[in-house]
Amino acid sequence: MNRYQINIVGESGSGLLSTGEILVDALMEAGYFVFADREFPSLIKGGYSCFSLVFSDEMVSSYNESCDLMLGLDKQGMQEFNERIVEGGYLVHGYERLSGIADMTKDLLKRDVKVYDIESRKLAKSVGGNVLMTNVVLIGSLWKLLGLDYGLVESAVKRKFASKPKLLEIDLLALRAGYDDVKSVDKLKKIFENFNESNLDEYTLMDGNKSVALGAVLADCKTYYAYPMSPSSSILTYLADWSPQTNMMVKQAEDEITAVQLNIGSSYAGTRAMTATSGGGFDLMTESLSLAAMIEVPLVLVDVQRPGPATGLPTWTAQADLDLLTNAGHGEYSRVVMSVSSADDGAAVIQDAFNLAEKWQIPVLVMSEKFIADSKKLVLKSDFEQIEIDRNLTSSSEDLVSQMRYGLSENGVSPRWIPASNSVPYYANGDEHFIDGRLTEDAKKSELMIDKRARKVEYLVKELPEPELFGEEDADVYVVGFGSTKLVMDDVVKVLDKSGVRVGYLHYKYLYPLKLDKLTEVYQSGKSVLLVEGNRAGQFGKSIESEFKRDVFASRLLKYDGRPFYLDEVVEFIESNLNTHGK
Amino acid sequence: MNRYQINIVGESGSGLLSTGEILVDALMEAGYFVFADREFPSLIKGGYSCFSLVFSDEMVSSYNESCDLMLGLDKQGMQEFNERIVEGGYLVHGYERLSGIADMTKDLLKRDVKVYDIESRKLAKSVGGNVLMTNVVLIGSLWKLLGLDYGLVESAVKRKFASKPKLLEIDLLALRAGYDDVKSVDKLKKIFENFNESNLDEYTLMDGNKSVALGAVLADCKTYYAYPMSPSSSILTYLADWSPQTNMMVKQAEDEITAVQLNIGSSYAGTRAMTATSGGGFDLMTESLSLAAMIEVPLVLVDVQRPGPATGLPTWTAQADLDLLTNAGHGEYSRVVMSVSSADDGAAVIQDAFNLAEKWQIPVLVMSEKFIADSKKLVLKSDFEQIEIDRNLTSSSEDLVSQMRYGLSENGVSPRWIPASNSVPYYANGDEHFIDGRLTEDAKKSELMIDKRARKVEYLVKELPEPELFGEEDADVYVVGFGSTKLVMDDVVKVLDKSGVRVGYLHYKYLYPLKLDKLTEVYQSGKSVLLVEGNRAGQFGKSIESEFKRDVFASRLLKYDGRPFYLDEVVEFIESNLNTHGK
Amino acid sequence: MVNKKLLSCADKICDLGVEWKTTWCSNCGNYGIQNALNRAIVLEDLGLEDVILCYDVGCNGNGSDKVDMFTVHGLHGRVLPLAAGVKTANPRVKVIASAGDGATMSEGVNHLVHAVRNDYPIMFILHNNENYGLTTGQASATTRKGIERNASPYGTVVDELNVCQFVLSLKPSFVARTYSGRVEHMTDIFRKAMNHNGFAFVEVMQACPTYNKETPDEWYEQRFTDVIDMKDYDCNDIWQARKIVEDMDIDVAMGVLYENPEKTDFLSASEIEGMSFWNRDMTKEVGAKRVDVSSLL
Amino acid sequence: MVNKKLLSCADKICDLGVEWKTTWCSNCGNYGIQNALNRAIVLEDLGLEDVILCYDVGCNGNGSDKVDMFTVHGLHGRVLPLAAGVKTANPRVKVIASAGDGATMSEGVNHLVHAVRNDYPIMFILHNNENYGLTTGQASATTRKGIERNASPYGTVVDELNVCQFVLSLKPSFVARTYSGRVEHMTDIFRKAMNHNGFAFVEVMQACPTYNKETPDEWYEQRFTDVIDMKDYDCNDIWQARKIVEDMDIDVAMGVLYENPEKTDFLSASEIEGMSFWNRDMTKEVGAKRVDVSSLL
Ligand SMILES: Cc1ncc(C[n+]2csc(CCOP(=O)(O)OP(=O)(O)O)c2C)c(N)n1
Ligand SMILES: Cc1ncc(C[n+]2csc(CCOP(=O)(O)OP(=O)(O)O)c2C)c(N)n1
Ligand code: SF4
Ligand code: SF4
Ligand SMILES: [Mg+2]
Ligand SMILES: [Mg+2]
Repeated sequence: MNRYQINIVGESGSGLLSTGEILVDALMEAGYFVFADREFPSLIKGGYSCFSLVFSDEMVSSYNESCDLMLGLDKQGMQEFNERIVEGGYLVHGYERLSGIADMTKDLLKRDVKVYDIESRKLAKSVGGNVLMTNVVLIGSLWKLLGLDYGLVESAVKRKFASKPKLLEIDLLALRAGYDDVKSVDKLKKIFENFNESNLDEYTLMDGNKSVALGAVLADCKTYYAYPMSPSSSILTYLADWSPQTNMMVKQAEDEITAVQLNIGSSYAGTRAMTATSGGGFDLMTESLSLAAMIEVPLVLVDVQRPGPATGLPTWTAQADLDLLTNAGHGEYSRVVMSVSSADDGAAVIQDAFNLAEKWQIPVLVMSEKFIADSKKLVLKSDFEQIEIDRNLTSSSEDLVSQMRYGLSENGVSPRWIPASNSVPYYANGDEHFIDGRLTEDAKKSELMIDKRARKVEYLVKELPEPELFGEEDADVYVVGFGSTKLVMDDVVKVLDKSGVRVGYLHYKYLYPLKLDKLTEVYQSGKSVLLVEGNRAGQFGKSIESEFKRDVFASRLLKYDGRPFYLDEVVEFIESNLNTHGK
Repeated sequence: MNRYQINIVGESGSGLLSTGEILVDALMEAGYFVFADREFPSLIKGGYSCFSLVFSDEMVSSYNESCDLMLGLDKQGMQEFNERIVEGGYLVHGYERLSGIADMTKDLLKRDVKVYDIESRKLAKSVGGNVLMTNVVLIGSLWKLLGLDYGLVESAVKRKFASKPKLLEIDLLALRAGYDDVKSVDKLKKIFENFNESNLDEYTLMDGNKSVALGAVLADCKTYYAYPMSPSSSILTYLADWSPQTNMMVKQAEDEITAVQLNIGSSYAGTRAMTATSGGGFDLMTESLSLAAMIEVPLVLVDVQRPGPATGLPTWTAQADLDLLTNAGHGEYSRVVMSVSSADDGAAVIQDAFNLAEKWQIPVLVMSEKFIADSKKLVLKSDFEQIEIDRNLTSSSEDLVSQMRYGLSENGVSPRWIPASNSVPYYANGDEHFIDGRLTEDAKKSELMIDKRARKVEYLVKELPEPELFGEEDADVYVVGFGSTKLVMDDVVKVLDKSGVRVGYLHYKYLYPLKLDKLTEVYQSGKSVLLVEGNRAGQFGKSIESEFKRDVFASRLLKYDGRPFYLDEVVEFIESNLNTHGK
Repeated sequence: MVNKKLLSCADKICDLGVEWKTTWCSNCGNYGIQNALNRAIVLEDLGLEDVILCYDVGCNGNGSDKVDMFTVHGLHGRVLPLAAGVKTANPRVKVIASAGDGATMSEGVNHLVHAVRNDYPIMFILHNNENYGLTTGQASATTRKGIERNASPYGTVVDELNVCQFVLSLKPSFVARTYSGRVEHMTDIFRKAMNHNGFAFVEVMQACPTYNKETPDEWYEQRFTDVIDMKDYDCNDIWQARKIVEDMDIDVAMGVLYENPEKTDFLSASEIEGMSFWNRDMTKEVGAKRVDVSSLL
Repeated sequence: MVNKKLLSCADKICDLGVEWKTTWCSNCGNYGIQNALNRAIVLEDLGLEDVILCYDVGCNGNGSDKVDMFTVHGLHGRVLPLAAGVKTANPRVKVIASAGDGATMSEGVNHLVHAVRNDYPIMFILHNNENYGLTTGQASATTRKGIERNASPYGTVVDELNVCQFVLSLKPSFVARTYSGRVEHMTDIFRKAMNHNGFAFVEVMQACPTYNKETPDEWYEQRFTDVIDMKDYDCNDIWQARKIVEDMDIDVAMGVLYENPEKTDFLSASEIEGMSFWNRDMTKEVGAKRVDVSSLL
């Protein structure tokens, strides 16, 4: 797997994002697979950001903390991040004053990092541009260093600034000036000689929140109610922007409780509704979760995780809400907890969630993560097709009596019909009730109803698929994980394969209830089974071991510093844990 | 253990409660231990209530669904509940019209139930009383049947109506009329011949919410903030009523989030604060729980449980919020979950909770139950003494620097000083922060702080006592439980002892984190270990088995119909599960 | 889907409870309100397929299963967004929400603020009995200052809120008041509210003989001042409304106190490219045609 | 208690961050507000032991660790009850709470209602930048109708709230308005608010050059109308206040708009048998003397 990582660094708000986007666009045009993510502080401006971009001639979905090449947009960014350049790597920057960076430069030389300082200000001015255009100059210079076709980056810049034709003209001059300014680039060019280009027509670049938003559209979800909260907010933005095409009711509610109540109201009334938030917002929705379970109304909630507690690290990533989602909301009843793994499956997971929620008339809680939400990868367009919709509604009113609505059944599910769609009324009652929804305080009746609602998950689990094994079926070592762990593991499998280590990655999409057959098989293979999980307690590992009633994992890689799993750290973890099982 | 159970039944609001209270008072005066509880619907008036009262010549703390004698205050109540009279038992009622109860009477005769119908209306009128006084007539008749000293019930009635001297006069006449109306009572009288009287001066009758409220006073809690919610509301009522004596700030907040935020504000500022609620209200507080953990402010919350989900059964009981309390509130941090077991230990548990919360600067969540909250038992007055207060505050400002407030320490606890009490400021910051509270987004610093907060519980668990074993140390069978399970188990141990079965009851006061040494010992004895728990999933049992990583319980008695554990069902459960372990 | 066997076994275990009894205290104002609401529904010729009733938790909410209609009984304080969600999904149906003063002015007052602001086209009945009935009579935000209640044994210490003044500060489209002692007046106001195309706010001063001894029906009867009888009263003039609602002690104004015909209701305001949500029935749209997202990729 | 070894090791791992930098966008109105608040505190001669600053979550809240004071930075929307809790425990200290319009008028509007009603003796600064700054510029309840924002790409569709009108409907004791363009005016208003013995509500119209292009400082500068300059303005007259705050477009009234000297603040109102909470310091009372509950058993 040929891969190359560029980190673009600078102060937040310094044009870092558009610089990164232009490069990503141009590299895709060049026929490379790309993966990009951005680290940024919870501030509107100020603080330092780092845009990481990996390109490869295979599908790529992870990155490292360290990069092969760093593009420094300003002094502060470079100073903050320059230690991330690998030995023998490159630094391209436009801080022509060079004052105060002597120490840094010395350090870099020691680590054999080659530094290109571009007179970006001067070059920008020379073509009639201003300070804001130094980034474009730097893109030009970088492109030259990469030794790729100028036309590709030129058209990427054109696409980016198409809406500002006047500026575009100067931008193009600045690009050229940067490009022309770099002369000898042989060494860097060589790196890419064995990178193959691919036809990427079947792919598109996508972040996880967009994938989730598309899932809502594909599920024919008619109403979206949410309150802004990082890192879930862009789902609201996407859906609001699209409303003229989708005719979706997209409503920014006044708070999270309102959002989930609007959702439950619309779902009860008979349409599909979705709401996304993050951990703290989810806390506020938990009483309502319990209501949905009680009146057996389908409820789809998305929790895009960030590190807690409290406000925590709003713009960083985590996988730490699992225990919360599994246990929150008072009372005992059925639910499903699922996780998106990347932009690849976001749309499918959401559609699945809607079908499960309607089929079983339960809350389905979908986890995502800041890392999934914001990172961009190439996805197959064909993965964004509508999956068959299963509403499990009773439409004919013949033979219907009110006592059927919450009637007792083997699997806990009773017929649901749209209120006011016929003349057979029922009570959707948040108080304990019996089969037509009328209040009961009777011991036996109450027990029957609690059983009914709790029983669903016992039947539902039988219909869920086992977790999927990626990589090698007959592996030397197995890794178990969920969510974005899949992103890094997809690359890990390939990388370790090259060093002759066959890795099997068992990916859990359904986190509650748990399917254990495949894992049992894997465990019984006698090979090491490892856990890679983004929280401190190893929540998922614990819930597996608690079901298994034995130790399962030979070792755990737990990370909870707000950063995603880096490729190299997972590779290293696995290498140092080969054959630790039963030996 | 000699015990006798009387059920008083009637429509809610029919004077049932005061009838019960008079009888309880009189029986205590007679020197009997009593236990009383009331089943009632979530309505202000209407619906049927049943007041169960057990008296005994030993400490008693449980009852059965069925009773030895029923006092029927009206037709409806009798019809609803008459099946609860044991074979050979008694029904005393004042429904003199007798119309429409022929079927019932026939049925009762079949079961050898002796019926006394008292012409209560007529008798009441005969002394110048009205319909409302029929209950007093019935009390008189019942008292005669019990064959107890008239003076005892007379003075109980006097105490009850002391504030209404005019009515009292007629009430006393009515009482006498009822008493005199009953002639032959030999059979019933015999039952009590071997009941010994005790001197109860050291005892007082108390319900669990009062005990919890007293705990707050004894802990020198200065502020109580709460929002009314059954079955927690009477804590608010008690504390508000007492405020002239206690000088406590007792504030009914506008909602649960406000209550917990006021609490956190006052606790942060440096005083002690408490808040009680029930499951759904607790859900709403969970985001704030996470804040308290983040800024390391002590937080004491009480959850008086009732069955969910949603509004559920507001006036019934449950032990089903354990998983919720253990996992609610986003983020990973330390907490303690404890449970009150009865009015006996409510005050002590609350004081303990405050000391733990302040010592470790964490949330301490205290569970109670509707059954504990409302049932009345005799408690030792001496159990209501102040326990030493441990605030763990740093008072001297010498050598203090801001960076100490959240400084890293072995056990995760840092010095806490009262804000604005000196000139060494710090930031109590809900965003991730470093040691002086200033925001950080650094990976290493964030990890250190998450570790610091999560580590507390790992140290704290070492200081907690093992669960206490009640009953027989060297038993034939062991039962594990928490909360009100202790109430019934106290009686079960005595009852089974009589049949030669030695029962050991391992009572967990601390439910999270778990202490397992004593349980291991019990488990290794080779005797049956049984679980008695008031929820469907067996939450506590699961959490024990998940820590143990093996099956522990030979059998489980799980109840989740809103009713407390009845004495006879637990006895039967244990009898049918003797020696099931390892065989 | 329903297991007939289990259904019939349940049948045996316990009666199906098709009969019900009302469970309010005698002389509770909720009887009158329920009566008036039923009358209004009948008089407006609305049937089972035309109405969804949404209830909060409180004494009033205990009526949710005592009426032959489709009803939903949500959480304490949350009925307004629940009802707005129902209406949005199915605008064809009249949505009528009810809640107590505890729910409306305390636990869920944020929802009242934004329901008025959004002008959700639903009717809302506030049962204002000036206390928390169902939890045994604690003070609410409308309990007049100084009155003793459960948990305020020495009298409440802060000012009560003036509900109508509050709503009038939020640019409402319809504000009315009535009281539980006059079924006819309530019926009339409810009918007007049902026909209002926006958020129809109706405050009913409700008798609670069990806990509110201070302002029973007779108290309001004595102070009842119908604005319809006031010659110069212009219910489109917000300043007149603001002035008149200030008095909650001497002449308590009743009737439709304010109406703003200019306000655009939420469903109209949310139209997408000229297509109003009023013409949609989103309960039927799900899965009705295949969704193509290629233009969004 | 602090492990010196770990402390110093942390010291090495990462600098202690004693230096800080402000993190607002350039020309953000928060700079001016912070400046004015600092000045007011200094001019009132208040030191470290006299003030506790309470912050909500939002751009403004990001200032919580950029000031040399005791501060607490709570949850989004929840600063008011948090601050009231602080004040109750320690009445000696001035408690100053700050929050954005998103926090105040949406997520936590219930708290505003009841903070006014209870008249908690704290000062409150509402940073009204007419959008959700920190979450990248979504509309708030004060974003004027029709304006485009993140997640309202075709313009908001419902009426904005008039904050002061809202507060005035709640029987407030102190209502003031200023804007972030005039540090002196803000300083002056803040000082008045600090000296008010009750809930001192101050709305600051705050510039947010990044997301709010519609009403920058200049916009308010042009419309600035100080009530102090109006001859007949009586700030004890609620009706004048209600009238004047209605205009948010042409002449935007600033200054102390309303004051009610009759209102009793929460701590005074809560006195127990004549003993005011103002004379208490509950932070010191805990454990100060042995509690005897025998009379309560
Ligand atoms: C989250 C939550 N908090 C508290 C309660 C308890 N509760 C039930 S009804 C009610 C208030 C009743 O007052 P109101 O809304 O005025 O209705 P009323 O009974 O007076 O008609 C409360 C506090 C609850 N069910 N849920
Ligand atoms: C419970 C919860 N919901 C949502 C958020 C996300 N959030 C942070 S600040 C904010 C609103 C910011 O708007 P405002 O209060 O006006 O402050 P500003 O940033 O404009 O100063 C939101 C929605 C959160 N932190 N917590
Ligand atoms: S308590 Fe009051 S509101 Fe509730 S049912 Fe009784 S009279 Fe009606
Ligand atoms: S987004 Fe607006 S409010 Fe936030 S810091 Fe920038 S200018 Fe200030
Ligand atoms: Mg009420
Ligand atoms: Mg704002």
